[in-house]
Amino acid sequence: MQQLPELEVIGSALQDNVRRLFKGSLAIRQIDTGSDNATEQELAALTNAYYDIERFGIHFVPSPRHADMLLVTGPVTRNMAEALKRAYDATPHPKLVVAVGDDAIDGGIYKGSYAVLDGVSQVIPVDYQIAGDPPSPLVIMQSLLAILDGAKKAPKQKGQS
Amino acid sequence: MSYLLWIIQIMFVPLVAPLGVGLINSLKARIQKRRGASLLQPYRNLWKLFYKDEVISRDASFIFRFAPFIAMGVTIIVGACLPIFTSTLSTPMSDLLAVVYTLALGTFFMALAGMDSGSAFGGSGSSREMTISAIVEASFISSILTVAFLSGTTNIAVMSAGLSPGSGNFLIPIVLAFAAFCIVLLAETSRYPFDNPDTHLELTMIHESMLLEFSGKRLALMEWAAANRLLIFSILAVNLFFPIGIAHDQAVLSVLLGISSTLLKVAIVYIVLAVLESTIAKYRFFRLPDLLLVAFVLNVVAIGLVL
Amino acid sequence: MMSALASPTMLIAAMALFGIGGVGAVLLRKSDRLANYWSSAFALFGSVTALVFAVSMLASGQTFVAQTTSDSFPLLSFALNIDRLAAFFLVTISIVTFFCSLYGIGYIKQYYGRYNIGYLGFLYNLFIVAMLLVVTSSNGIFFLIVWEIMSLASYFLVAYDRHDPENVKAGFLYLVMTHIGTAFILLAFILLYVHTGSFDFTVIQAAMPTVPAHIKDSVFLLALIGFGVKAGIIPLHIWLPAAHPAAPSHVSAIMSGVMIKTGIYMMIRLFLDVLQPAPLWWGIVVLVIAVASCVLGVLYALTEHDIKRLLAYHSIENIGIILLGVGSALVFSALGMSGLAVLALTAALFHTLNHAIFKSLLFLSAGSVIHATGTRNMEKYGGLIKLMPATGLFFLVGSIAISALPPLNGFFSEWLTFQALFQGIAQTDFYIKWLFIGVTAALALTSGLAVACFVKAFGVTFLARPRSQRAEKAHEASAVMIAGMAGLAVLCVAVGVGSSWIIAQLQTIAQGVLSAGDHATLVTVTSGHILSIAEGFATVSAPLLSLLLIAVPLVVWTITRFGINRSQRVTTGRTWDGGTDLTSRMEITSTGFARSIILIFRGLLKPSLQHSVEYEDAASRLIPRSRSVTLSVQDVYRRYLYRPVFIGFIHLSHWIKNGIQNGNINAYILYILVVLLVMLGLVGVW
Amino acid sequence: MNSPLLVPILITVIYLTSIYMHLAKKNNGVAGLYALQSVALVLLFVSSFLANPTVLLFLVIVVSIIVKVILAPRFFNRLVTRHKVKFTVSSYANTPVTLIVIMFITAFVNSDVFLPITDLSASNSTYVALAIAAMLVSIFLMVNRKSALSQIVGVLSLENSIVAFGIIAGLEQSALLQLGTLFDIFVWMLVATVFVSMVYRHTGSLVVTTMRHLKD
Repeated sequence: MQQLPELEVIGSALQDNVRRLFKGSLAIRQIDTGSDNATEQELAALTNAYYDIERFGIHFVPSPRHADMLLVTGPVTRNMAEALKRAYDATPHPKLVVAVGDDAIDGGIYKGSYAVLDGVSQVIPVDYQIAGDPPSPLVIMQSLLAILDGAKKAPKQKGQS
Repeated sequence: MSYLLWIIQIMFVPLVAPLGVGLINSLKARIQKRRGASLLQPYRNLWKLFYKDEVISRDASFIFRFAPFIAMGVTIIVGACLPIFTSTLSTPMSDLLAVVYTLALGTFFMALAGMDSGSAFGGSGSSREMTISAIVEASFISSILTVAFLSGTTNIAVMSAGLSPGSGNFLIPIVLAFAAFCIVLLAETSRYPFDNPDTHLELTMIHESMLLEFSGKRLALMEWAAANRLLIFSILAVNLFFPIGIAHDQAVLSVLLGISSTLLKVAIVYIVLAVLESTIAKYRFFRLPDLLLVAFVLNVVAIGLVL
Repeated sequence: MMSALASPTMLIAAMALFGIGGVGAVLLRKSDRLANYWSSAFALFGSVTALVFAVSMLASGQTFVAQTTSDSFPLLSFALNIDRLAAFFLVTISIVTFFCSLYGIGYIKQYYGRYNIGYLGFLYNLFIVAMLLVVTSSNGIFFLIVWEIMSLASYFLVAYDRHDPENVKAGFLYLVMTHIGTAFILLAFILLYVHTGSFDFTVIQAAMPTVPAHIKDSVFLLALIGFGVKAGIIPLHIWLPAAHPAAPSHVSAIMSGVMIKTGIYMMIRLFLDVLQPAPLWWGIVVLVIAVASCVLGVLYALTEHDIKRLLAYHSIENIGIILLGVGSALVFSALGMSGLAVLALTAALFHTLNHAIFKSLLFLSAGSVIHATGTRNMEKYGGLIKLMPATGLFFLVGSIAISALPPLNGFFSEWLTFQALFQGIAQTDFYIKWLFIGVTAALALTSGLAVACFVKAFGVTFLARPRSQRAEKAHEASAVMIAGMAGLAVLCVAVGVGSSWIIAQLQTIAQGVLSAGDHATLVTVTSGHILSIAEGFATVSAPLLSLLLIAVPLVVWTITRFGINRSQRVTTGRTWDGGTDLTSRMEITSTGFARSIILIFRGLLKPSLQHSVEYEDAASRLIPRSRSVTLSVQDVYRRYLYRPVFIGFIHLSHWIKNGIQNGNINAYILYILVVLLVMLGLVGVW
Repeated sequence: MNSPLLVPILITVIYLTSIYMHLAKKNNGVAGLYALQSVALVLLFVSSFLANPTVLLFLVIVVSIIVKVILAPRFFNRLVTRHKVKFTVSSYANTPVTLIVIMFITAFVNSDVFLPITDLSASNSTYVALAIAAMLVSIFLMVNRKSALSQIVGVLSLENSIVAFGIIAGLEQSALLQLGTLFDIFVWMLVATVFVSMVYRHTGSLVVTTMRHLKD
């Protein structure tokens, strides 16, 4: 219960940013490009009763077409590279790409393996990164806050680059 | 006054519908011991989607491009025909069959749009949606028909005027038909136990899997239309079968009473829906016809008792 | 002016034009092009002339009777009686033949050099003339002659594409079934002749009070079977899904659009006009058959993946819907509710007109698709709307109309049928009321399934990506073909918007048929073209409905496009495929689409699902080479009705060959003895 | 019809002979019975002649005696001896069943059903019925017997019964017609001889079931 105030503080700041940048609604499509599922567990924890990220206006969606933000996990296996590229293309602007976890940033413990492409940025332009192996839900939320703070300019232009 | 009423009548469904979705989601979150998103979250979602770009499949045709407008337009038309707060605003559009088939027109284009992009999900979603809506139509028509016979008109806008609320003879057929209509409501609006509106698994989706290809404004319209649909069916459920509080004249006070009673009754429906969705499991697809058969039998008995 | 147009000269002129077209086509058969243009052009002129004649007949409200009797053959007379009902059917036929002939000009080109075009033109014109005469004849013998000409001409047209053995088989089935029907009709007329002494409809009608009830009942059953075969009611329908697809598409359109309606016409003529008053059970029988036809027809349509067979099954369904009206009219008139009878008959007539329009539109557009892709198998279509947008649009219009969705014509006739049934529930007593409740539910189920079926038909054919190489190379239909389809599509919209006016006209016709006066007016058209049934029990306004359904989506579009976020950019990309390449095999197929409905109704359809896997390594069965799933539907009628009859016939003939005709003189003499005894006995009884 | 006792006796004889033809075990016996039947028929003619003597009728009587009483039975006996088919009189139904069927036919003919026919001669309707019964029994002989010879006899017996029926029912039959019939029988016998001989040569038997092989 120690963290609760912190969570609330981060959350309400996050909510403000979501309001400002995404009109109060941030839709996230999570893409697993060959992850070991550790990061997925942490992301899934975001929606549980404790973190309840939904109350801040953030929700997960079933299709990249509906998404504002792609959360990519995993080191991008060769088989998933094309899928990731297509998911990126399928997401309408404005969109943000966030690589979650060390694997996604540069391959992590899989770095250099012949089976992976060492990080999301090798395939699609990554806007932000969230480090950790895996990052805890609170870390993810903090990072999201930082990301949205950083993306003060209209994300649309960023996406259009 | 009449113009004002008409404006309320037309705007009511599209404006209130997202709130209803917010209410259900919020209640469900509460039941899951979460706080959940705010009641206004659906409005924010829609607003954001309107300001997003769109990606449309290169395989899709004009059907895909126009289906959202038709789906939305249909719910606006039907919404304006409902007995929302008064039984005095009648149009020739409010005919029972016209309403049912106009809604079916929306489903028709939505299902076509689902198939249009050639995605495997969209196609199977269309197939399931059409299966359910095909076999639910008989129950839909006949449950409202029960009330139509009681009130002597098939015009749903003025139907409640013909019902005398106090008479007990009508109670049993009305309750039976209402029970049947509730099943129809769940089926037509893709709620539990027919469909899971929150699912992210394509294989279990019915309605949502048709929407997977939509983005931006068109997605907003489709989701809005789905919310409208839910509200339309809820209003039908409460104001046809239990028209308590509905205004039979255009006096300010009775209109206000009508609006507030409708809001209250619809809220009850939404609360029940939320509880239902939190407590029961989705049915296996091929068990659904049994449920619809139950609705159908209830209707037949109800009509039989009316006359 | 009007009376000049309504004169019989016009009808004779129309017949003559068809005749010139037919004979000229034969004379010009050496040149495919000339024969085609000649026969189609004269068919067009003939249709226009017949249309003008019939419309002016309707407008002037007169009845035209012509009769030629010869002394040597007193029974055989060329007898025409064109009252409003006949004129209405003339209108329906000539509208459809007009657009089909127009379409035919382009469609026939694919037969150049392969078949004799002159022969086609001759049969085509003959077929139309025979149909026109069928609905105008008023003498049993003359009727049977033109009926037979119609059947034979259509048989030859069904078997026209004779290089495909399937078509020849279909033609044979059609020939057999239609002649079984004709035999029953013949029996019915003979029975009437025996008891009334005439084949003339008016004489028969006048003599009706003297005919005993059991004879009337027998005539009813015989005529129901006989005309039911032509109309395609279940279970006499089996020729229809085989024959309609086999014919050239513009002929399929005429067969499905209007030829099967001649059966309906004769049912209306006999049951509601000539044989009146009718007992209650006639109507109940017709209603039961109608329910079976419409529900099973649409279910079988759902199982089809041959586009023309699908449409043919929908004809069965729609015949069922029309017969719902006819059956209700019979029930109401037997109960003495003439107003309701008029309402029900009006619904039946309106649906007849509408079905003629949208079904021929659908057959014509299906014809363009087949022309462009070379196959009738819907699983090989896909994505055609981008390659043939006009055809796709017309098929969409037809689909909306046949699914009874507003604001097109199909909705309004189904609406009217529903109203007749609603009134049946409201105003009849206990048992009949329950019947009507069941019938209403059946109609609602039918229309729901029809929507699903046309989502399937349109979606699988025109949407998504092409599923075969032929479909990728499909091309738009030629200009005349598009013109033919466009005309019918416009009619779908126009008849829908103007439905209140048309219904009012049809009500007059129905009143004439049922000899009901103006007091029996249940449908009223109030100001603003609002249709009102039974003093406001149900009201609908076709123009308003059409206007709203077009305007509101447009307003929504305008607001979302220009009102909000005007700077939005729309890009096209690939379909979201989850990373795997989408092949055409991942799209939903026709079979897959209907699978769940088929399984829900498995008790009725008796589907058989077969999985078969072929393995690369037969021993260990680890690596499959191919997997296939076959979902087929048993033909219940062939299996449980026709096959036993057929086997019975074979046994009978075996028995005749080996048992009766056994070469034993004793046996032959025994037959003589038995017959002698029976005959003597009969002499004694009489 | 001047002798009230004679006609009943004669018609009974005709009827009984047609029954006995069913029971006879030898072909010669059948031929003999036919001869007896023909005698009875001739006597019927005679009684008719006494009542109404005409030259033609006399001629009929003479020719009848020649053809029916003498020629036909002899011809039969010759056929039987030539083809050695003395005992080939097997029948489909056994004797009791045969008798039951005959009984049924007789009862049927005597029932109300036949009233309109038997009323042709109201005074002796019983005898008319008996003549009809004889006709039907003769046809049944053809049905029941397997041998082709019995069928020939059956036809002849049938012809006898019809003539008897005509006389008793008082139907005017021209004597010329009678002569024609007799001539017909004569020709028929000749043809039958050739036919039976040919069949016999082919199949070695006169049992009609074996003629099935002749079917195409």
